[in-house]
Amino acid sequence: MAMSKIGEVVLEARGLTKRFPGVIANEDVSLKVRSGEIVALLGENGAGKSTLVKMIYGLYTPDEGEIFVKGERVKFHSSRDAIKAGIGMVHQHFQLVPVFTVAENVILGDEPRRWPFVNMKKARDEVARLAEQYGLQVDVDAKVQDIPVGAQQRVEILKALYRKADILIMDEPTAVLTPQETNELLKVMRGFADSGVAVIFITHKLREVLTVADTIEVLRGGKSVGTTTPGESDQASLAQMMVGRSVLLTVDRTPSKPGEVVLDVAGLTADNNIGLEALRGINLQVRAGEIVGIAGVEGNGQRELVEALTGLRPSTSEKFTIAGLDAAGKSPHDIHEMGVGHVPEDREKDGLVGPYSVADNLVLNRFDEAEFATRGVRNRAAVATLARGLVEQFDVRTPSIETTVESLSGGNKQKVVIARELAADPQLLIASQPTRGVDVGSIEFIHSQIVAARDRGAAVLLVSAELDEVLGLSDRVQVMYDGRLLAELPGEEADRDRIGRLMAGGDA
Amino acid sequence: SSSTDETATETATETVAEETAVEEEVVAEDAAAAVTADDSNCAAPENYCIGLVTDTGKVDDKSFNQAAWEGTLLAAEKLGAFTKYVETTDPKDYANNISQFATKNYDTIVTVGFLMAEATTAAAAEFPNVNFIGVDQFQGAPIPNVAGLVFAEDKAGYAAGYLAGLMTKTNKIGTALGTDTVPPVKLFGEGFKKGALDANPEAEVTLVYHEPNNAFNDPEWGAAESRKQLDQGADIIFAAGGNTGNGGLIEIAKDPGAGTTVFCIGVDIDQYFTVPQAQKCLLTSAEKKLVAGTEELVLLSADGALPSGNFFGQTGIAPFHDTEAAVPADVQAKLAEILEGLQAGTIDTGCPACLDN
Amino acid sequence: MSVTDPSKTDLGFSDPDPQRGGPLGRLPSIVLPIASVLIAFAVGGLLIWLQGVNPFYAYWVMFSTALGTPEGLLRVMEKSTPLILTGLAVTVGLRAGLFNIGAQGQLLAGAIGAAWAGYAFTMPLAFHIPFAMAFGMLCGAAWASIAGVLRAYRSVSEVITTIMLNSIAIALVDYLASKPFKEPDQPISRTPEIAETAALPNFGAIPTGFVLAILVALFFGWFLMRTTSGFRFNTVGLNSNAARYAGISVKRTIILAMAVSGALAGLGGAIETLGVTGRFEPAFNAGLGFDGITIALLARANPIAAIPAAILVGTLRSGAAALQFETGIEPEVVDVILALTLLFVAAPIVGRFLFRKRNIKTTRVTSGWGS
Amino acid sequence: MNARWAYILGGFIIAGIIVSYAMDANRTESVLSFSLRYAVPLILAAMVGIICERSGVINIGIEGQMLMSAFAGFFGAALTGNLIAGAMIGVGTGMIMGAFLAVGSVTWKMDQIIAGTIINILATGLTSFFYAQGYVLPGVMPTVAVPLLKDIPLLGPVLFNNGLYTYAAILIAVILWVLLFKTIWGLRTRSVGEKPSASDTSGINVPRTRFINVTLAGGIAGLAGAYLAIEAAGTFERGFTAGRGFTALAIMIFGAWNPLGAMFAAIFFGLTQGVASQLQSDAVFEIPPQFVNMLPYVLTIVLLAAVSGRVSPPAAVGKPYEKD
Ligand SMILES: Nc1ncnc2c1ncn2[C@@H]1O[C@H](COP(=O)(O)OP(=O)(O)OP(=O)(O)O)[C@@H](O)[C@H]1O
Ligand SMILES: Nc1ncnc2c1ncn2[C@@H]1O[C@H](COP(=O)(O)OP(=O)(O)OP(=O)(O)O)[C@@H](O)[C@H]1O
Ligand SMILES: [Mg+2]
Ligand SMILES: [Mg+2]
Repeated sequence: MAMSKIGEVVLEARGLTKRFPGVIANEDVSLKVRSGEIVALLGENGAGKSTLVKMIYGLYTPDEGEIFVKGERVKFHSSRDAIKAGIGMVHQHFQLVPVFTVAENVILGDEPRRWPFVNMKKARDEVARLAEQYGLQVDVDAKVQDIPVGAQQRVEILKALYRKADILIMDEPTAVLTPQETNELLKVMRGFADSGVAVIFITHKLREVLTVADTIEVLRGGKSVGTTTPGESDQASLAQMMVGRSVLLTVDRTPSKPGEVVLDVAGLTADNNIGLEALRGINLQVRAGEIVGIAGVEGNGQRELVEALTGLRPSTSEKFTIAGLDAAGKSPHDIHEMGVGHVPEDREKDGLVGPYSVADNLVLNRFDEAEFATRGVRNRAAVATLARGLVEQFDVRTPSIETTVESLSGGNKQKVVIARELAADPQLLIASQPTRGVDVGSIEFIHSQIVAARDRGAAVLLVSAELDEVLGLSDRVQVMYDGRLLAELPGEEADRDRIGRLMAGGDA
Repeated sequence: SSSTDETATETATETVAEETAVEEEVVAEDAAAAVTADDSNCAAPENYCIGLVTDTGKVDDKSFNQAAWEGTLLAAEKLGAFTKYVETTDPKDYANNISQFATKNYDTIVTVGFLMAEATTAAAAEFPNVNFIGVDQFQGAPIPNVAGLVFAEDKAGYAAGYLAGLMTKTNKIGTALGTDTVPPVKLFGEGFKKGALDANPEAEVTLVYHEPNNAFNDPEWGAAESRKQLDQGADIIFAAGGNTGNGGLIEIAKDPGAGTTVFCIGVDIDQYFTVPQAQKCLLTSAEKKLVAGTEELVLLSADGALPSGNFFGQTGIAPFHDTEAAVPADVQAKLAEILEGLQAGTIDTGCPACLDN
Repeated sequence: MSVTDPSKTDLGFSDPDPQRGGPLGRLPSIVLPIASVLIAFAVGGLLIWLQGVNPFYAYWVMFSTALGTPEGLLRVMEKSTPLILTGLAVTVGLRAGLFNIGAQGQLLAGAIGAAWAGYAFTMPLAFHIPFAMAFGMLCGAAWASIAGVLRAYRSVSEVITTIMLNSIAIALVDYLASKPFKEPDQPISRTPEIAETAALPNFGAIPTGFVLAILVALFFGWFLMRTTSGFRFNTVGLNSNAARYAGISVKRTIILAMAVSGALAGLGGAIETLGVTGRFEPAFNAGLGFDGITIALLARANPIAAIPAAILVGTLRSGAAALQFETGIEPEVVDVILALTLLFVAAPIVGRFLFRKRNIKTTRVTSGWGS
Repeated sequence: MNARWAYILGGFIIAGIIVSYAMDANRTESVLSFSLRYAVPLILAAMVGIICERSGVINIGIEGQMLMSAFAGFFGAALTGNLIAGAMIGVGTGMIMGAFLAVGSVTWKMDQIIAGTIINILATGLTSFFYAQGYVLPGVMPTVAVPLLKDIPLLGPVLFNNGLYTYAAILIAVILWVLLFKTIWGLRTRSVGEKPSASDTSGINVPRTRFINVTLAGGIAGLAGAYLAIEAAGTFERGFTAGRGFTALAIMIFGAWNPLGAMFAAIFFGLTQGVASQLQSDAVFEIPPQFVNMLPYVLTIVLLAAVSGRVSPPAAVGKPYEKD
């Protein structure tokens, strides 16, 4: 890319090592970033990417190694020091206060003041001006909890810009963005670099890396495994570097053989959390042996749809049957009993009980079934047997089935959820963002498992903001916009442009 | 924090709590040289030992536990006896606390509070050689080795109420009382009301009881309630209910009219000494002469003349102290007459029938 | 075993080194509380010494009278019984993410309920005891359920409602004992004595109630670890969102947990009435519910650990009277010792000192306002 | 509490007060004075809860903090012979108790409810153990009437003729509201209580913020204790805080963690107490006093059930902050 603008080395890490109880998260990792350069950090889940940048941002103290900023050796005691040194960071998990407004979030920690008061007017003006300048559209007075994730991501970036960062770290900023939003963000990022900012960019999406990065650093198991550039590499070679073996990047699947209608919904309506109509009459059918994908920008009712279908949210409908049985008004427990598996979009919050063992999480919704309990007493041996089998089958990387699930990496947590839902051999699988934040190796695996479930005759409803995922897996695709399902396209014919337009609310 | 010092015992005859400001002493043993040194050999005839078990609460509660202990100390000094106390923290320990003394061959055991009546009776049966004095414990069928020290609280209340009825200028008389589920409190309250109305049929007397939770240990409520009634025109308030009432007394004493136009009345013992902050407004206290009664019974017991059954202690009202000048002579005269009538039993206080409403 | 052992993971004692395996790895969970108790006693001893009394003598008096004589043992057992049960009541709530401050009110409800069932009916012993006990539990459960239902359906914090319900319960039982249930012809507010057929007998020298309380604690240890219902409690307590997604009815679980918690406190009250006091008398049950909070926290919400914790509290409270009798030290010293024990068990200081490790993970027992 | 409900309820109460004032001015004034007076320690204690919880720390030890400070304040005043010195000793003791909670919950990352419970037990034990009788306050704090304002009908005698503590309580509530919602300290404090990791990454020192706030809040608990001993009761007695620290927590929640909301909630609670005792003294109905006395508690539960479900505590409250 535009190599010409790249200047001096502004950030250098030498031989950084960081150990956590039982893991070496980083071992002798070195990194150089120049002004105007975008360095992409690649690596599997748990490779140590976040740890590396957290040390640079002063959140962790390295056990060994040194960090230099603009040629000077620095020792940060907190992020405050890093901010002072001109480093900004956009975090993998949003670091925003949900009940604060956008402006309040941006200025937090560096408030314009009219002592001792916060000069709120100045704050709002300043944030609005910044947003304008960098083309990051936000409503400064909206509460962060009320705005879509894409906008929250922009707030995160504004926070860093507001602090005048000339070294900007972005940890998986695109994980929750739609394709359009991602493209916008990549452009903004390029703009930063062109104006002299040094950018460290972490992502699992190889396409993005190849589009925007100047230099690519790959980590594996906490160690540097090499540096390359987009010119010298392609998706396959990068994936190989990360995982240490070759990875299938497209889903390998045969044409579907749809059977009986399993999920049959007509005229489904439901409200969102603040009482506004979120589903405006959904008509949807999913047959056994097919994958129906729902594409759409997040916040158009996907969450409510999935919750209504799984009994978690009250809804009204003209028709709502699962395998011919009436499912309207049933509890989540009843719906599960009807043979429905559900992969919730937020695995940490909704899908898992952190302090429970892997084994218990693997039976979280089946613990009281006859197989795992007799007259109300749990059969722990049966649970253990199942867990051992699933850990093996789904390649969950865990020290043991007794390990608490909160200590696993994101990808492995996701595998636990997928394993649990597929192990019950569901008639209908509802999978919401099944590969969010998961590395390429695990994505490959999860995708193959979903296809395998389809091939065993399960009806699959796939909801994803990841267009590649929807297109790659689905036999039929529907686009969700503003509480409605717009058009139905057979998987093969669906093309990105057309779907992109539909997602944005345009005509097909 | 027992309050047992030689100096205290000497002067405690009238001033129940004078000695309370004295340094704390760890062990509740009387240090006077004349008395038995310890309780290791209470069985010996020359060693006289007196034990006291408090009701839940402390021996320095400025109330009945303390008064009973003062009386015991006075008697012990006269007898050259050894004495100590145990404080009950859980009512279920009554029996055990009593038997700690009994098994050590104490000669007389004072148990304080009507809740301990049953435990006392049971212990009396188990230890027939020990004499028991049950303070505030009404005896149904007399037991040879138990004397119940009881008081007609309604009479003390009546007298105090009568005085209030004569003294009020606003014809409004208030009260801030502990909970009415404790009979002595109710007797004081109802007697007070009857007395006030008998003296002054025009008067308005309000009875306000604290909720049972923390009834005797909420001085802030006592203060706030008293203040409220003062604001509503009451000029004499009967604050009766342990620390709750004491809070009321202290609050009333803060009033600019305290001692001239506004008065307070204490309860149980002469609160001129137990709540010195209230001296300014304290007209009198509706007294049950616990100290004297306990002392007398302990002495009788040591004399081998324990009066089994009920022993009626004196009730009455405490001296006016600082407010003497504010009480006209005719009021004082009338009051003396009433006290005589009460003593003679010619005055109907409406109680104990009053307990039933 | 495979299934999460809650005492090991979320609610165990501070474990100085989670990586360390084998029998030594579990050692600290026993060593730590014992060390904590000892240090608390040492500090308490200082207090005693400052009052001019030999602390060794003081403790010897305390323990020899509490544990060294048959009557002392009996009293310790009697005192520990309601404490085990209120400790369990608070524990069960904590496990389901509820902070039940209302064990006191629930215990009172159970105590007066059992008293009424005990005196107002005549029936054979084989029925009367279970009936009175069950009725007491029901009263406790019903009283707690008010808080449970309000929490489940109206999102009212159970912390507030149980505080308020305590005050209401105290006033209510006071009314009942002084008016409708009052024993006639005597001045004290109390119910008549329960029928002989309702009185809990002793197992030789051991009170039936004590045995019962221990069995109940063991049962709840098993219940929370091994049963499906216990699993529901734990799941709702640890992550109510995930519980909902997994098909557990959170509302139902909350109400059930609160009712069970109340029933346990109610049982504590019932045993007090049927086994110790023989009637209901308002003053006789003071403070038991609040000690339950201390015990649950000392036991780190582990039902089985509630047994030794309650016995410790019971022993100290029981020995306090002898302490004062023999040495003049005031019984409040027990509160100081308890507070210090709790401090040393919960704070990482003792562990750090004992195991010379900096990274002691302190564990959380409670979950904020249960939301 | 839901704002609409608060307005409706407030409207009813004000209407009731006006009607009652028209019927009997003196009685209304005295009941309202009672309410305010009863509310003072509750307001102060609720502010302690609000500061701590807004910073992410549960303070269930307010009761113990008040008791300890009341003890120190009372004996401080009695021994120094100076009421102001006593109050300052009380506040200082409160801050020490606050620091204790801060060390436990912030530095040691202990379970916060355990840390608070320890304070409560310790305070009960120590103040009882070292209690001594026979000490008397050296005097009485003056009542300060605000010129002019005190002559407003109804409001004047109730609001503008009080002791210093009462003005302090109201002032602290108002100032705390401004501090929390308008100042830099407030913004940072709230962020620490809602999402400490966001504060941390914004360069705010989470443990330090929590430590300082919890310690300072202890000072307010100290003021509440000093008020109880030095002004309200004029004495110290064992356990005489009588559960007010717990009631204050309920009031804090009732007031939706908002200082002004909590102040009104406390006054409302005081009002129910005042009305309850007035019903008794007027003896208009033949209800057993126990039932009248239940009124404040029952009413609080009923009202919360009617209006709740809209407020939630600061998101991070109760959770020790660990960098992840
Ligand atoms: N605070 C912590 N305590 C203990 N272990 C940690 C901590 N943070 C990270 N680790 C471990 O360190 C390793 C590296 O984690 P890190 O978060 O850096 O991975 P990552 O490359 O960012 O992964 P992902 O792609 O999932 O974000 C993992 O094994 C992780 O479990
Ligand atoms: N809290 C709850 N949430 C959801 N479902 C529940 C809950 N409690 C019980 N159930 C379900 O209700 C049915 C009957 O309830 P019951 O209390 O008898 O269950 P149980 O006996 O504890 O469990 P099991 O059915 O495993 O023996 C069961 O199907 C059980 O799974
Ligand atoms: Mg990461
Ligand atoms: Mg069953």
